[in-house]
Amino acid sequence: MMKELSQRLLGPVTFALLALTIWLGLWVTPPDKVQGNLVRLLYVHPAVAWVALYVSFGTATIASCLYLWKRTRSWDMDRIAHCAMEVSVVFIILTLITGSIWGRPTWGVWWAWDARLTSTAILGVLALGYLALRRANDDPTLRAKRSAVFAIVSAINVPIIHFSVQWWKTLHQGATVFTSNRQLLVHGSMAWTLLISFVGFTLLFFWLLRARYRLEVERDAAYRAAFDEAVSLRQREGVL
Amino acid sequence: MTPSPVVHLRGAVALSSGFPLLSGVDLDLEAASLNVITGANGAGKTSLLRLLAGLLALSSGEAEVCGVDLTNGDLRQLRRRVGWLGHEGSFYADLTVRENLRFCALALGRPTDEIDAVLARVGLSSRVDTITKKLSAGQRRRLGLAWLLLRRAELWLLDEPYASLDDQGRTFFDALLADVINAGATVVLSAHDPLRATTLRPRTIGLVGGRVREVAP
Amino acid sequence: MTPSPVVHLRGAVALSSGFPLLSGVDLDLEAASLNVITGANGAGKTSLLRLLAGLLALSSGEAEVCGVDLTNGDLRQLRRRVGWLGHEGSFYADLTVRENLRFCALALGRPTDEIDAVLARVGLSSRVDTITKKLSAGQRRRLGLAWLLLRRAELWLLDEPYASLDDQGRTFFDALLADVINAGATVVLSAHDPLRATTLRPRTIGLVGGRVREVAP
Amino acid sequence: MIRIAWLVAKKDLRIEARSRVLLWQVVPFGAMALLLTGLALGPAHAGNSSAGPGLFYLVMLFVALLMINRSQVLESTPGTRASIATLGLDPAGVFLGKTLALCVELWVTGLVLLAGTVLVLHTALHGAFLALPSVLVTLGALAAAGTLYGAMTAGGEGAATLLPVLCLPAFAPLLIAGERAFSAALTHGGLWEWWVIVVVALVAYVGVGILLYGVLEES
Amino acid sequence: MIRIAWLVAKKDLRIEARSRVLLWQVVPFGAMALLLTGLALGPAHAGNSSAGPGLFYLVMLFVALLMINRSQVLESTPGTRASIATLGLDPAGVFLGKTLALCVELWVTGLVLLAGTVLVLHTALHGAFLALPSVLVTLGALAAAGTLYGAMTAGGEGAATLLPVLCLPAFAPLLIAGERAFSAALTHGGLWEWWVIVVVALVAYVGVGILLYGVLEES
Ligand code: HEM
Ligand SMILES: Nc1ncnc2c1ncn2[C@@H]1O[C@H](COP(=O)(O)OP(=O)(O)OP(=O)(O)O)[C@@H](O)[C@H]1O
Ligand SMILES: Nc1ncnc2c1ncn2[C@@H]1O[C@H](COP(=O)(O)OP(=O)(O)OP(=O)(O)O)[C@@H](O)[C@H]1O
Ligand SMILES: [Mg+2]
Ligand SMILES: [Mg+2]
Repeated sequence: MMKELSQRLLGPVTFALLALTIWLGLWVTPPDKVQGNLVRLLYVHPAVAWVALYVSFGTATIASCLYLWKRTRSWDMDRIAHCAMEVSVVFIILTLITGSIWGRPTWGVWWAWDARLTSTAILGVLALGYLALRRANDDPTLRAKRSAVFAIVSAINVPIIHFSVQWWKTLHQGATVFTSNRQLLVHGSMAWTLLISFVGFTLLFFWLLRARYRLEVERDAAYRAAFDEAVSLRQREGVL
Repeated sequence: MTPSPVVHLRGAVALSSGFPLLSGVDLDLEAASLNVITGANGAGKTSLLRLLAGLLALSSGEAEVCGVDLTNGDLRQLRRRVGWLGHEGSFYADLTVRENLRFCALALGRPTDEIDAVLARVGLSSRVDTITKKLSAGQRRRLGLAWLLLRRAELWLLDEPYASLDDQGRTFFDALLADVINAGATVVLSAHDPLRATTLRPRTIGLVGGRVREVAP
Repeated sequence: MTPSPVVHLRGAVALSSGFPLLSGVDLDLEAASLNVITGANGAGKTSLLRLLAGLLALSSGEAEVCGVDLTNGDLRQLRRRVGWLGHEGSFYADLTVRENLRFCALALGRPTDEIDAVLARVGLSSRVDTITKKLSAGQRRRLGLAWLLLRRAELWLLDEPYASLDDQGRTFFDALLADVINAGATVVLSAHDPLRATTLRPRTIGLVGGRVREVAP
Repeated sequence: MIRIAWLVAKKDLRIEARSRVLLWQVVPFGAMALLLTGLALGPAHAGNSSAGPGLFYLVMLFVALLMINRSQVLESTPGTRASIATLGLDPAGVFLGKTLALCVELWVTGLVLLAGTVLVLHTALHGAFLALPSVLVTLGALAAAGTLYGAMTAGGEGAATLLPVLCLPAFAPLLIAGERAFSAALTHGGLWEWWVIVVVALVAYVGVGILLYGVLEES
Repeated sequence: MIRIAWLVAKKDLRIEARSRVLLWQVVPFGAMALLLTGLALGPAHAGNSSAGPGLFYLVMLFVALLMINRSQVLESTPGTRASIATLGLDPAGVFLGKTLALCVELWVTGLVLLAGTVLVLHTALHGAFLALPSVLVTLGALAAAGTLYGAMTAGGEGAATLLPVLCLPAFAPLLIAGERAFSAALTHGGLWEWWVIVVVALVAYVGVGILLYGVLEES
């Protein structure tokens, strides 16, 4: 009952929250002293990056672990890992795009040799590599196992990205949102908008994941039908 | 209670990029028996052998080989008990004949001093230090036999073992088969010709379209 | 003057990294004849066929094949007149069966509309669009036959053509051989079994240690 | 000759299209290599836009090595070599065909990487546009040279590792000329000398290939 | 496990020693690549000794890719795969053995290239000497990671090109850390943070390999 309700509500709530973010971000919150109206990207970029790194890549990694662990092994886990990774690619690309858009006016360039930027791009290529690896193997079990290992090994990059700003001390913004002195940096309506954007984009991820997962389930059903047909065709081979 | 069969398949299906190599195989094989798989080209003989060796994944159905369940058993345990001789030359092409056998013997924890005797038995004494990739087709097949001799597997899976062996090689192989079965191993081989040795009483498994059509006797 | 032989070898020696694969072969083969090379494993059958196809370099001795001198003649001219069927699957493993044959037909300037008929003849109609590397061993051999059919070579060099063909395939192949020889081509093949078709009267060339030991009849 | 060239090129490109290796593997590899090369030099060097052309060609070089290797691997499975040899194809045609296919693949990758250079290494868009023709010609020369060297190493011991050793020194002049032509385009400097070099290299390699490819293939 | 590791390493190194690919092909390739990379950047950048560590690691990276590929090709001819699989070797042992063999090969190449860096790129000899331990550890981590990724792509479609795609991003952090450690050694700066990273990477990759290598091999 609860489950069904939340299923039903996921879409509307997601879009309501995103609409709220847009409204708050564009009309309600004030422009920044230093950055002016550019600060409004604060309600998009960090949230998108958060989803890309932690929510989606994290989901893919956890699902991969659960697949590899014998007691929780199931095709669902493999499927979730695959779908989450695909969505992750989308969010990583969005992070790069929104970051670049922000970078152009603030740093004067679209791209800089900054540790966080580079490591984010690397994560993107890893996610693409994951998809390429899946394509390269057609035995489902082997594919599931290999890509799960790859996802787990790739996840090492996530903390590297997070700490890169501290380790390398370069251009990109240091931790602002998730620090103890957060109150000093963002406050009032900005903090609320930020929070809503995080929740909104996180829900967006789950909404996309669910849509992608359903597609995969449909494909599986089609696959099963094709399987039966192929088997009966094969059985008739040479008998005619 | 009868002893459980070495191979037990029910409705076994195996796919390769969507095509069913095996389309529902039902098969039981007893221990210490000789089994010959026959069938037209493309019927699925090689695929069946690969499935039994744990080299091909099972897509649906049940399969148990040497007591190991193919769906969620320990395939490595199974593979250790299986001797495989494929179409293609096996082993490391850049090692010499002796080095290849040494590697296998050490990997299995067997003594290495049998190697020369085994090579003499399969008639490769004159090629001990030849690089494997330089061997002729039949010599490569003989190296495979030498390896099986060292191996002493429980279940022997041989894909067209007679192909490219010369007459003397075939006679030797027939003798080997008889020995092996007497020693209690199970042999499954694929072949296009009827077996030459009449003293062996093989069971013939006829495949058609990825399924067992008939079993005789 | 008698017509010059298709193959004429005198003291032909061929080396592979210092080892003489062939150690002085003397051989003459006439046009429109069927010749079967026999010999123990490693005797040099495959090497002799490769020499005749211009795929193995002659180290010493004389050799003339289809009127082309192997030491300083135009090997490409020779290769164009030769149909080769090797142990291993040939062709591009990533193309489909039909694409492979199309490639060959176009390369030789032959019409491509025969392809389907040829594939039906060798029994590959149901695998026209399968990627070649997925074919079974026997099907790959059949594809080789299909290619030879398109090829219409003067000199056919076949390395163990019967291996891994099923019964029906062998019968078809025997019929094909008879056709080809009647059409005036010369066939040289290696085999470990005596030929099945008794109507063909092959010449048997026995190799031992890289040399011709006996020719019969 | 042209007919055979066309046939061979179509065959190679079809195999490439089927395996999607270019799309999923070579292009990401190139992009990654570009990033990494930038990184290896540290921000100070890489951010500097003058390094763009050099890095671009460096990466193209490695991509080319991968693709030349692939193009030869297609031909060199034991069975394939023998049966294709007995087709007696016109070697000049085979050379042209393989060059053509390789060239198309290099062009596709080159265009993507050029875009990458503009985005990531701050190379001026306008300059990259001006440099495009020289890039295409250089990559063509690379393809011709690569096919030639590929045939030289085919079938030998450890072909995959021998190839780079032979290719790298041969590619060095091309690389330098291409890089200079690219740099000149960026600074609107005198282009033509470097143009002459790459065009001459292209013509020379294609000429040599047409004449001598047959020699390399025959045993 | 150790026994199998030793057996596998010896086998790989014996094949390597027999084919002499390392001596005649990989090392010359590395030297050549070092020169070319220097060239591609133009004298201004390359002569500058600060580029030395970056270039060294960049070239080692490509060398490593070549060698990882070779190390997997040895195992992946169709017949070999099947017969070796039926030996049921302990996967952790196989992983360790292949890593060890690869590591030895990389070390040999690395030492030669380090000398090359000193000679050609004017990197200070003393600094290079100080950096040696960090180089050895980094190359060890590279070997472990490479073996892992090699097994991941083995036998799949277009393994030879998939490998670099998977490896490059994974190697990037290693590359950076190694480069920084090297640079720090040259400037006598604080080394230890980079040391920590490469040592952690080595331990992590070896650990993951021992645990999960078997998963990659089984179907
Ligand atoms: C292509 C360029 C960019 C990329 C790839 C990028 C990437 C990222 C990533 C991956 C994160 C999440 C880090 C984490 O939570 O651990 C992040 C966060 C953030 N980014 Fe960017 N970024 C880019 C440009 C920019 C620019 C130009 C700015 C503003 C000047 C900016 C401001 C921020 C802020 C404020 C955060 C939140 C930081 C935190 O709370 O930890 N980013 N970015
Ligand atoms: N992707 C595919 N599409 C169509 N058919 C396929 C595909 N993959 C495999 N096959 C078919 O599956 C069968 C594999 O059979 P297998 O190799 O087991 O035959 P076999 O009985 O060993 O034959 P042979 O006697 O020729 O060795 C072949 O008929 C092959 O054509
Ligand atoms: N470098 C080498 N050192 C020693 N022997 C070699 C070397 N290279 C090839 N040989 C031998 O040369 C012979 C090649 O023979 P070939 O392949 O022609 O035999 P074949 O008659 O076709 O045998 P089969 O019946 O097994 O196919 C083999 O005996 C092989 O061992
Ligand atoms: Mg078979
Ligand atoms: Mg032979």
